[in-house]
Amino acid sequence: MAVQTQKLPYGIGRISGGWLLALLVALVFTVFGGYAYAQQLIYGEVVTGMRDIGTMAGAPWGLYIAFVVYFEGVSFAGIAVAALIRLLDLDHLKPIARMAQVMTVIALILGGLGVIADVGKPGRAFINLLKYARPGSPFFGTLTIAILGFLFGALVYLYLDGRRDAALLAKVPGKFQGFYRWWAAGYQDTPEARERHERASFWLALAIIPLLVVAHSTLGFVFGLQVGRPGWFGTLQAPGFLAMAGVSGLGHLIVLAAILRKVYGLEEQIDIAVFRWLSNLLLIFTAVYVYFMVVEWLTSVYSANTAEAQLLNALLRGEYAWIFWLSVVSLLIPLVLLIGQFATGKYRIGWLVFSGVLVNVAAIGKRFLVVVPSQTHGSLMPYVIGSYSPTWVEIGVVLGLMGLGALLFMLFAKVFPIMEVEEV
Amino acid sequence: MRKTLSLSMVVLGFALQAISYFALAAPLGTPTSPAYADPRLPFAPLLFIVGVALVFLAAVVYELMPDKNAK
Amino acid sequence: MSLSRRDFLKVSGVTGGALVAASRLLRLETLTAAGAESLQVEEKYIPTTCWIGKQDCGMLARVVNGRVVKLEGHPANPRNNGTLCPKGVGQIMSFYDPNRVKTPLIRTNAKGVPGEWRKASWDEALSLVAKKMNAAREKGGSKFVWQKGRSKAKKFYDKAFVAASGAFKLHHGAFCSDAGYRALEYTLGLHAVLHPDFKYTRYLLCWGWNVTNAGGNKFCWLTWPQKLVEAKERGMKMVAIDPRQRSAAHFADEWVPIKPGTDLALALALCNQLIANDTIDREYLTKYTNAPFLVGPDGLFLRAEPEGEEEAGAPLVWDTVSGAAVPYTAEGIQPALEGEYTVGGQRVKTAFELFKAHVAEYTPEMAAEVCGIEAAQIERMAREIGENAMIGSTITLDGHTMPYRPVGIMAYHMAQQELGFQAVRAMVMVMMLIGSIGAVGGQFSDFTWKEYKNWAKFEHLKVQDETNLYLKDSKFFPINSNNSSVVAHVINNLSEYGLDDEVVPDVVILHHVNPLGSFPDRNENFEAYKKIGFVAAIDPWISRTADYFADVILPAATIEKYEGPISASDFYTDAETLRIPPMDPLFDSKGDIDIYIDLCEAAGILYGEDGYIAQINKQLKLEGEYALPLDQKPEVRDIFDRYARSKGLEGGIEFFEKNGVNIKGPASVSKVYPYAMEEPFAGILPHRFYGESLLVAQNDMKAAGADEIYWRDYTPFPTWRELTAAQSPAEYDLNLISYHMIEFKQSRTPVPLLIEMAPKVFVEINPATARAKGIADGDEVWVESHNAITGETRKIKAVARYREGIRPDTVAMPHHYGEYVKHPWVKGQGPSPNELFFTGEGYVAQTADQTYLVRVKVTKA
Amino acid sequence: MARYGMVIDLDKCTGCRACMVACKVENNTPQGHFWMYVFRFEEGEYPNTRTWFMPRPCMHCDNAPCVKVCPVGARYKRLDGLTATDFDRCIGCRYCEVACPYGVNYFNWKKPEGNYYLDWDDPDLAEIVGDEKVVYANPDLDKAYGPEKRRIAGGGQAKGVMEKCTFCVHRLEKGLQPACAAICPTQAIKFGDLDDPESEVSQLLREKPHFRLLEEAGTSPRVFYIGQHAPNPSVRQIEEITVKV
Repeated sequence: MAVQTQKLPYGIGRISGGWLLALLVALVFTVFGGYAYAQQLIYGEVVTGMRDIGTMAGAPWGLYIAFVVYFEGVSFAGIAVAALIRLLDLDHLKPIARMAQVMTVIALILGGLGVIADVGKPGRAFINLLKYARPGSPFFGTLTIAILGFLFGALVYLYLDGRRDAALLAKVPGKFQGFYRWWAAGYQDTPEARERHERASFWLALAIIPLLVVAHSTLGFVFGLQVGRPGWFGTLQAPGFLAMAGVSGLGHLIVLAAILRKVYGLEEQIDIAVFRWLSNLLLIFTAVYVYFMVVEWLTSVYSANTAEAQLLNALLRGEYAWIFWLSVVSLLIPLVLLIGQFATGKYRIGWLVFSGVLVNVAAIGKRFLVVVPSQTHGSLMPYVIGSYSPTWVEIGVVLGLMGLGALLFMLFAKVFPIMEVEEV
Repeated sequence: MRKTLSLSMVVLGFALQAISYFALAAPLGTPTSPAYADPRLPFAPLLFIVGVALVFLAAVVYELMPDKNAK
Repeated sequence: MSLSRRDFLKVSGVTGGALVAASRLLRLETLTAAGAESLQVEEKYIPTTCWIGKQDCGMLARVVNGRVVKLEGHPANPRNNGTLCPKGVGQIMSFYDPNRVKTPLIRTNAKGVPGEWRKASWDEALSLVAKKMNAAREKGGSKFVWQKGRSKAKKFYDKAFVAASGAFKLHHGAFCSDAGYRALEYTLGLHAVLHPDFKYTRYLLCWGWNVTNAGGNKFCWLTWPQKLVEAKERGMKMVAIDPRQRSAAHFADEWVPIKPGTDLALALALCNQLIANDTIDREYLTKYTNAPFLVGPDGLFLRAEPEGEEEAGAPLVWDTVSGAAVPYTAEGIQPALEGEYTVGGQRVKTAFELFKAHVAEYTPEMAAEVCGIEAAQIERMAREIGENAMIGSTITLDGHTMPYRPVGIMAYHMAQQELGFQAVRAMVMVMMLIGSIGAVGGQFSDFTWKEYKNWAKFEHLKVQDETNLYLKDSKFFPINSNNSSVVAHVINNLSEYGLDDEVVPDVVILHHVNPLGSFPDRNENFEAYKKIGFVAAIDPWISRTADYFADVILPAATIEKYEGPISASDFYTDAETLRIPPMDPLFDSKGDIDIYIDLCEAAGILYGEDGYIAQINKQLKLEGEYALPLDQKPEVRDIFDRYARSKGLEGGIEFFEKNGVNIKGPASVSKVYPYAMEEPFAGILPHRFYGESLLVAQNDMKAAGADEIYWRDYTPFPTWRELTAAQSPAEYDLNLISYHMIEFKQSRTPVPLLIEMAPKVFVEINPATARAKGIADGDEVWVESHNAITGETRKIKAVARYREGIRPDTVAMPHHYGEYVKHPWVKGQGPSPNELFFTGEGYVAQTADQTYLVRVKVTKA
Repeated sequence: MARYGMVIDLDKCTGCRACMVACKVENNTPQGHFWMYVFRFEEGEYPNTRTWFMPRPCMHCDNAPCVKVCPVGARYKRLDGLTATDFDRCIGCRYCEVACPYGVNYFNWKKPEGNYYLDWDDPDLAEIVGDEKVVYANPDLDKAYGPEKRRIAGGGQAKGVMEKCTFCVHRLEKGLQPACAAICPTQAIKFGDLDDPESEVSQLLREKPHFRLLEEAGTSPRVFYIGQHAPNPSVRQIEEITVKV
């Protein structure tokens, strides 16, 4: 029997100064985002930098859609890693499974909120999408499969995976005891129960992998099926989105794991082997993505299509060049570092975190470049070349979403173990 | 019983997805008339999501439902 | 007064078969079975006319619950056939514009700076204007000046006011095409400018004029493009002669990118080639012009001994029958067109023989050099003109057999150049050579052949010392277009013209005119207005001039008033219409006629034998039972009611309120074609091919001590000389011309719907020129102009826009930006080219017409 | 049933942009929205330059990318060939706009009532016209149209929804031509039933060579052009309009 005074693991329920400070920062960002969004609600999206294609020479999709795509990409890796751990029995990666799951749930929430931030009629959108959504529209996949379905699946996965921990924690008295009891839902840590969970999660993981491919492909289809926008129409969009999702998600997970390892002193549980695995996975995805990117380039370079050429010019030399080359460099440096670590067999967490941050910079940049230039520079009609730069409202909303993500993660970490508990 | 129920939930969930996607939502194909704008059954997209949810909930049912044999 | 659209169609269906075709044009045919469903709201269609443009297109105002919601084309009006231009549709905003002058305003701050105003009652404002006006009227002369911009509808109430008040009247025409009007008045006796007989023309020279989107020339512009498109479908060929491609260039088979201001040389080169190719209509020249007249060595006609009291005898021609010089009026003679003869011991030549010698130097090569085009292009044009003229052919219309010369010129604003008067004369001479004047398919100008008063006056040009503010009959400008910028120049330099302060106006009434906005040069006008005591403006908006100088602004209504009568003729159909108010004037504005009635009442000149009412009766020919009683203040609607009844229209004004337009039927052949008239050319003969009186005037000017700059262009035949602007230093390497955009042309109205489409002024520049100067498309540039006479320079900043369709040595700027300074949509539009142009010597034509050409340099800002 | 289409004769267009203004007044579209836009083009180098014009309404494509991507069926095809936008259902995702290669969609970025050119709240004007926000408001625009009874006419209907050319559906149902076709001074814009071989538009298409914009995109537009040629990269826009709201 557990002792009454025993502390809950991983700092649950204990509020430290650092945590408070971090929370406060996240809160400030979130509130600022809320304020920015309120401006948009009151005055309309005229407060954003987005404008109509054509005579307004603008881009009707901007930062919001770029970040929706980014957040969904990040969500990929979490559940993918969790599922792979279960499917391939990667036992020593288990310590990061929970945080991967939580990351997925939060990123999906942020992606969903990003869509709400983008649409002109957010209230009506909820009802009309549920009522009228057309399977013919690539948005159907984005909204139903990629966001709602996937979110539900991820929540179920997180829930079932956490039952054992909840049951253990429920034994410790405290203000969350009721919550843990609810979560545990009568879980008894018997071999049968473990066995049952093993089986359930195996099938769940098996089900989630194809869903994941479908979800991210549909996201790619949102762009890839549009004949009218040079730079979008193409078969590589769907697999490209999938690969980029892996890159950004794994990068995120690496950073997250490193932070938690540091904060909670989990050097033992999250050992270098975990990072080696993550590093090699990231290497594979980054390499695949770079390959796709080069293929896409070459195709555009050889294309005689003037709209494509104009677009490519804007990317390589024009007003988007700085984002483009920043992204390329942010991909190539990690690629070199990852290859180096793989070749030498020496894995440094510092370099890995650096790579994780860089690939996310690249991910954000590339998402932006997928969404925006095709609108401003990709007109097949002889309109004036457009321009787009986000306003403080859009940046504020995006920062608010990021703040909210951090906030949710920190709050979760204070009520539930961020790693699987061995024994209480 | 438990297995049957969760399996049937999976089947039902997928079936619901398929039916709502192909039969109850707005028709697929190149839209040429107002008929392509409206679902054949209102809130069919919600049914699709319910279908997705059912599949996942099957796992919850599978895990949480007490085993008759055990009692 | 109002009716639903269905009623309208019913009523107008009765009025004539013209509507069947017309309703097709409006496309009223039912498209769906659902068709004419009844309308739930109270909806009326009130016929009225456009107020923006020049030709007052017929409109139907859709009025819903008492509010005008749309202006559409009136289907039965032959001028616009149910269509409208962007200005016509967009002016709906003028009804509701809260930036209109809402009540009379009286100035509260000093003049010469942007105005501050207080609201006043009509009584207060009118009595103030009346008091100042009467004080100035007492002094006479040019102390009380009245000026109006584009007059809408018949000018009867303007003329009545000028007559009743004795105002000194200034024109706006010297900025428009008056040099062209003077040239035609002088040459053909018609107050008009050049247009073709579109129905039959096979070859059209669109000369410096935008036939599709420009204004002017009798119509605003809707009618011309409609006729152009029909003619193009018929197979008409069109040449655009213009330094810059305008929208008309789209319809042109050939573009002749002529150097600005050199049109005269091109015209004479065409004459040279027509003579060389022997494609000339000798019959017309011999029979109807003074080309066969014998000219002595002094340049004057040989004349018969005067009979009785006559000042001079009839000019002589060489009769080939009798082999002697006889008066051209003699019966049974066959005058020689060409040749040199001995008469009275001296060798004399026919005017035409002199012309041949005159144009001999204007070879295609010489003109190509001057005009900056290809000699081959000139040769080709001359050949095509000659071929298409089909000299000798006839056509029978409505029983009249007439010459068929299907070649014509359209020209209008290009007349406003330094050699404008003579350039237009030269162009007319091209048409005279092929006998196209008044021939079917040929050169037309007015709708009817009505002798203009200047025809007789120009036979003896007055060159005298006594003159007035606009230098009327002076040794400076014996032919004079009454240029108000020259007036400003004179006010600023009185002694140079032998005038004193006596002529400087005390009071000026500006009616829909904005000298500081629309006239060059702006500086000259600004300085002159500083010297004028009292300025009253009648305008719906605060113009630039009113803002800086008006003491009182009287708010005029826009469409919402009775005005007219308005010709609705399209040259081939006779019709008349009126402006009917589709709603009451918004705010405290009034219709123009109401304002004049009230002003005259306040000034005590409304009633009585010479009063305003009497003048209205006179101008509208309201006599007997139709005459307005002279002792009773008239209602404007009643004036038009009497007018309509006097024209025999049942129901009077109600006829127009119901139908909008009174279609009198097709214009008769004997009215349109001078060859079908009882007396050919309505007796305005012989056409002045040789300008003898110009030479006489030149001699008189020299004798009166005028400088060469004034008399040098008074030559019997148009003569090319280098332009004054070309004498600017070489660094001013570009010609600046200005032009009108369809969005603003004659709009005189700040309509945001139009400004939105063309928000900011710009400078069009050829990319090759721009690149050589390091100017990129969209760069800000300085445009600096130079006055070759005074050495003065001026500069403005604007955005450069690349344009392949402009000569590399020429830049162009659109007009009409920023004229209504107080309007929010006008802010930030940028400068006007009028700030760069100069007026006065070297920059006006010999007729005192304004030049829109100056040398500039363009540098990156 | 009639299946409407438009035939625009570029040989007749003078580039006057009357259609643009007529469209705006008829449909009460807010500032900066040009459901009908007229390109003014030039091509070639001096002196071999050509100037020409091309009106651009919505193409009302039969294979409309915008309809295909609309997630909620707010953008739909009517049986008479019109591509309509139900502003009551639109959620403002702007997917139709990014999918359309023609750039004909206009989103209400602002509250439309604050976006009508002038200060209609001016007290003197308000006294006269009441609280009307578009003082020339067309009463036909708020009605429901078609057998499906959906509100699809007019512009400036609500903040955050997409709008575009409707072929003046409210005029069609009264038996009138679209505002642009009715106003065109040279009658370059013809409108009618493409299924009726006797209609003016069908006859024109039989008689004259024609093209459609971005034919290669496979969108099957219902707007046909006669004369000139499809704009290609050598065509340069002059006097272009770029108004941002």
